[in-house]
Amino acid sequence: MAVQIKIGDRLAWVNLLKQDGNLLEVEVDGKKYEVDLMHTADGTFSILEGGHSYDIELVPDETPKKYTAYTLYETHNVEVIDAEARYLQNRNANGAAAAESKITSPMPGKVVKVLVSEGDPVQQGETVVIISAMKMESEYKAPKDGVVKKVFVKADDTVDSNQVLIELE
Amino acid sequence: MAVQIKIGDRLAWVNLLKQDGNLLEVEVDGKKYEVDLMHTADGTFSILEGGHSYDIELVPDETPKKYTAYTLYETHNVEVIDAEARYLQNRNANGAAAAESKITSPMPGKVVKVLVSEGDPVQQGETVVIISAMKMESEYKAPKDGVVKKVFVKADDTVDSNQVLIELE
Amino acid sequence: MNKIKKILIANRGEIAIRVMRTCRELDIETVAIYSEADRTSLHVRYAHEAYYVGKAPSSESYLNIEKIIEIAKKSGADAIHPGYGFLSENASFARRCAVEGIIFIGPSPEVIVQMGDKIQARDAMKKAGIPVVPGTEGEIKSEQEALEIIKEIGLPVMIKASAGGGGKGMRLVKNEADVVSSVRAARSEAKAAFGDDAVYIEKYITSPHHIEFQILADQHGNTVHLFERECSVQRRHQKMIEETPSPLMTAELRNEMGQAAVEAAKAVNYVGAGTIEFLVDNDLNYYFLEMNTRLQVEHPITERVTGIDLVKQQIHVAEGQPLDFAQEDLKQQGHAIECRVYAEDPDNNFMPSAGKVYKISDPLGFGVRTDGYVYEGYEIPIYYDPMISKLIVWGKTRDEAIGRMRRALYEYKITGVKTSIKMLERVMKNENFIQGNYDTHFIEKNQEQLMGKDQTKDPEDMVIIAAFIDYLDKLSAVSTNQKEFVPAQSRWKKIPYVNHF
Amino acid sequence: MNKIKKILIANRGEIAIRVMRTCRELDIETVAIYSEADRTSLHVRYAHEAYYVGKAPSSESYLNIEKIIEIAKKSGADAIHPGYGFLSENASFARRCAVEGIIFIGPSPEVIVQMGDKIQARDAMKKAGIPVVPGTEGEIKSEQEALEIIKEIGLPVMIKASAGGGGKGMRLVKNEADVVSSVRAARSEAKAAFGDDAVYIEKYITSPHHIEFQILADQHGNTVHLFERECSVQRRHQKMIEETPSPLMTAELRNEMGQAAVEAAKAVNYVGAGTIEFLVDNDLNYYFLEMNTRLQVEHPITERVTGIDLVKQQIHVAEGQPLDFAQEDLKQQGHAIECRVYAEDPDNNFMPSAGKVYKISDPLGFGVRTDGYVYEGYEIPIYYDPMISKLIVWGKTRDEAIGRMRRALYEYKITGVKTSIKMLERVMKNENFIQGNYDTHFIEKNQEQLMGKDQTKDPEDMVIIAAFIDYLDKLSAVSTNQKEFVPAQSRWKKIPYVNHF
Repeated sequence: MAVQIKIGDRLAWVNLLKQDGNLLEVEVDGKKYEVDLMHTADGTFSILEGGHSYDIELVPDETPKKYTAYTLYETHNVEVIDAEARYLQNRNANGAAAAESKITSPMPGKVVKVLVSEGDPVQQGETVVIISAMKMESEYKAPKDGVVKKVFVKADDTVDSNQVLIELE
Repeated sequence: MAVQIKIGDRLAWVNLLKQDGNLLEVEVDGKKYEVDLMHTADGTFSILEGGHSYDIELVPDETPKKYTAYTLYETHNVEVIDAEARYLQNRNANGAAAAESKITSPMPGKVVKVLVSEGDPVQQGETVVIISAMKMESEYKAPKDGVVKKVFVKADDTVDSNQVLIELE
Repeated sequence: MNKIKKILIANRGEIAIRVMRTCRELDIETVAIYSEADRTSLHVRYAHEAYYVGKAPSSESYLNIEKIIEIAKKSGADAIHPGYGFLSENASFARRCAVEGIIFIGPSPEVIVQMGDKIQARDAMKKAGIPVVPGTEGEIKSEQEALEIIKEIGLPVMIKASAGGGGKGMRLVKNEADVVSSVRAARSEAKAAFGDDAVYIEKYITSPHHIEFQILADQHGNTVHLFERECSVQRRHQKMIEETPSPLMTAELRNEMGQAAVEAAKAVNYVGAGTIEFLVDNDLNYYFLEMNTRLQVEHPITERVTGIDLVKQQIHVAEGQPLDFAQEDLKQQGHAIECRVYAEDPDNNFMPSAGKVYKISDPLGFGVRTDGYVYEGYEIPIYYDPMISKLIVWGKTRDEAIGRMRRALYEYKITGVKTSIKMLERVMKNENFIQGNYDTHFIEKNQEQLMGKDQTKDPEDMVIIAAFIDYLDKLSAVSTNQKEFVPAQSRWKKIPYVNHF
Repeated sequence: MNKIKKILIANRGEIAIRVMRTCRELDIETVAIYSEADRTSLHVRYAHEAYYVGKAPSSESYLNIEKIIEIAKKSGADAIHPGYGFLSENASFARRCAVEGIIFIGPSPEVIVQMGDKIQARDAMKKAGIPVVPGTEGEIKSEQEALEIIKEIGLPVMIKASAGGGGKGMRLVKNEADVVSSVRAARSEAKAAFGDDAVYIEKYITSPHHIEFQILADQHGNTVHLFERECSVQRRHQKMIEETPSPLMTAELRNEMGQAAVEAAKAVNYVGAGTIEFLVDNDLNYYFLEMNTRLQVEHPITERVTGIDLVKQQIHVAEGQPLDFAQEDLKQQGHAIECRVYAEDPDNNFMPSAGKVYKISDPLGFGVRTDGYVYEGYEIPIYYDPMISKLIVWGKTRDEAIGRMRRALYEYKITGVKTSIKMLERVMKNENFIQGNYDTHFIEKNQEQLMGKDQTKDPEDMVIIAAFIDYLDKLSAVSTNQKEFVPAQSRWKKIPYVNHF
């Protein structure tokens, strides 16, 4: 699963290629790293890469997916930009996107609430379902006016990325 | 809501009489205290009582409702005995003889040697297993005469505290 | 002689804990006071007793003389230690303590008044034969007087508030055209900050060094100095780094200035610990600047090179004990440096950075001392000083001390808030600092290196990987379908065995 | 002369970090090695580089000479620092380093062999004119020989393993009837522990003091001593508390023993840091006991009173630099005490207590140093030494140092595992210790006070209240019906305002 990570002004693609317990093969902007990574739940990371020992502290921001990272002497602002973030970004950019009739989840999460039932008329921009991922709730809105044809999920369901949640007529 | 709390050999009744935020009125064995109590989720307590400042660290045990409490220089074993705990205690009391036939490790360590096999007759005081922890070896002995019913560990096993090692018949 | 059994510490933060430490060593009970913002501050938890003193703003708590006296009497404290700041140089407070029969650990109210007023202090020093910076004999009465004085002593000059301190009510004047407006500005700033608009004029020393002498005097007429502290690394007239010995100092000058400091203290019948601040120019001329009638923030470097616990001496002097050492018993052993760690953003004009401390790793080992008060999870209040701690190192030589400070700064990690640690580290790598070649303009003069981006190759890709794994970890906590990644199970990722390449 | 640029530290725990600290101060890169149990140990996180060395048992990791040499070559380390324990006194390892062209930071393999064998060491010392404890000239061949020797020197005697250390293979014999069985027992224990059953017999000194001298020798024939360390507070032949100066010492005896220590080092052409251990009886007779050809656990107290960084000196000597000070430049300034903090239960026969560290508060402030390695959440491995850290304090006088140690022990909180902190605190309050009146039997002789229940009135009811509130807090988290109690919302109970009585 590849995501983009913003660090300072740089935007990097990162991808997990292989995992064997604490041994990871990770690609950052096309460069492969074999790292031995151990970490605590509260953000202390010990990474060994090519023999070098890195001690990194991640402090979560109020906003999910954002961190302040402390290394040897440096402080970095870090943000994970995943499918959901891009989806939300695009949606914000284009208003309600194209005349899509299917509402899908861009990333795995848990359904908090479904606000419509089959047969309900909806207006463009009306919130139809709320999904929670990583402590953050996102509202998914109708991309166009229409009628709800089918509801595929209910509250407390776990959803995968690209799973269809609701279909409009 | 009153519960009993065991501290060392003492068993005390404690009851919350009043709460106003961090200001509490608490009764311990009939003695009323007005305390200004602040604490963290992970067990650091600052209590002001009659002007005196008490700094107490509570460390939860593996077993729920049990703590090790650290004060100025002292360490206390503390246990909350509520309705549920009393129920379990009564049930265990009936099976007290059975408990005596189990040999358990009081602390984490590594099994050096198991000296008996299932079906072996043993005499009270006979060493049945040797555990090593931090460069020191301890011998665990049979609490009574009997026959080995079951051996739960073998040499080189890592054991936890309170893990059953051997059961006698 | 009056053995002190219980001391109320009328302060908060690191200095409250510093004082309590020595009290514990002397088996003296300690009484803390705390404002609404400080209920969970470490000084409350460290003390034997603790009492609420008022609302968060210091005017309603740590400056509330009546309430503090009331607590002292209620708790049965024999003595009050004022620390630094707050009421430490407040003569009314010292007087109230005397009236109530409580020992004020500091000099007499009269000396506090005399040395607290810069014009009176300057007068006293001139009479004692201590050199002072050329300037007005007292408060200036008019802008016209200012112009005349300046013609006499020459530009540049410094206009200073008579009641001042901490850089407030100060104006540097380089051109005659600016004299009138600068006097007005200084007056109004002084009025706002201290309620007193009296200002005076001093010759401005180019390339000045701020060097101070620690003195200690008992109630029996014995006065000694404990050598100098070099405090020239300052930002916005606030000290940032101090060291002793001063790289500028010679043995002769040390002897001369030390004697001048002792004379200065004797001239006002000083009792207790105090500090005489001097300006020293590049030609090693020195001028009396002011006297601080209390413990200084930077006292630990003097403690380290002399071995004398200054708080213990303050208490002994307050008890009426004579000093148990003479001038010739005192020696400077090795070299000590102090770095002040502030919750501030050095890349953003030293803007204070309040907030919650996430994690702390204190530097430890040989020759390292920290005096601090914040702990993990502590929310730094917005009401008080942004100083988090002081990091003091000692080395046999100045070079060893600088190397040790670099190592200690590497170990020192405070996350959750911005701190000056990175900036301090850059000073320790600055060539001019390493050469001992600096004055009070050090930060401006070395701005480029001190404020610039570090050239260290930083493991940016490793930070990206760490953030990525944390993200996957949290993701798998909400989604059970996440099969690609096995998350950490415990504090340290617990898997049946640890793998190795 | 060979400037060292990268050092592999063939050790773990506090001493690995201790060595790395000095390396950082000298701008030397550090290479850590770690066993399977130590992936998240602090020395791995502190080093510049870290490599896996083998399974958890030390025989497969920290004692694995081949693997360590391989890592040193792979990482390009110029030198290896062995710390103490593990391979620090292993002559084969020192020899392998020399063969591979890696500097071993320690003496030559020949000296390690010679001083590692107690019989050879004793011979060398006798030849150099250093007094030794009366006893056999070498290994005893038979139980009959033992009986004869004992008739000559008189009972009590001590039977000791020739290859011994750490109290293993030692037997005290008070009655002639026990001689034969004790020799056998010592032999079999020595065989098991060291693979060598050679034993010898020494006169047993009643009321012995264990006093050792630190020495330092360069490659150019300069040898100095850095005064004594008093190490008589021991439990089960393991040191617990050390101090310098020794309360037993006189200036004359210090001078005499110091010179003997220097002579002893010179007699074997010693190079590097080493320690000569002596037994001193109540009449101030002293006898050579053994030489440790490495850094000692208790080296920090010597560093504190002399100001000399011993690891830095070890590195400089290994580089071929001459010592930059002579005997007359060295002085003992003030008094230093070290307490060893073990993960053990002093109330239960010092049983080791492994487990996970919950929280740590390090003592800080003037005159306090800790050298440790565990951190919050760290699981102390069951495979290695139970020492968590060393707490070192300094005071101008012995009294001040004891007061400071008490204060530091008050501040030192390590929860989650049992530690010796409480026991150490009792020693600091023990009248005999305070008087400086103790020998190696101190713990047995003062058992009652040291093991007894404390008389301090402890806030038991407050502990009950704390547990009660934690219980209510957790209860309300699982049960929404719990209306009586409003639980804490954040780290510190966050309510709109803090209430005060």
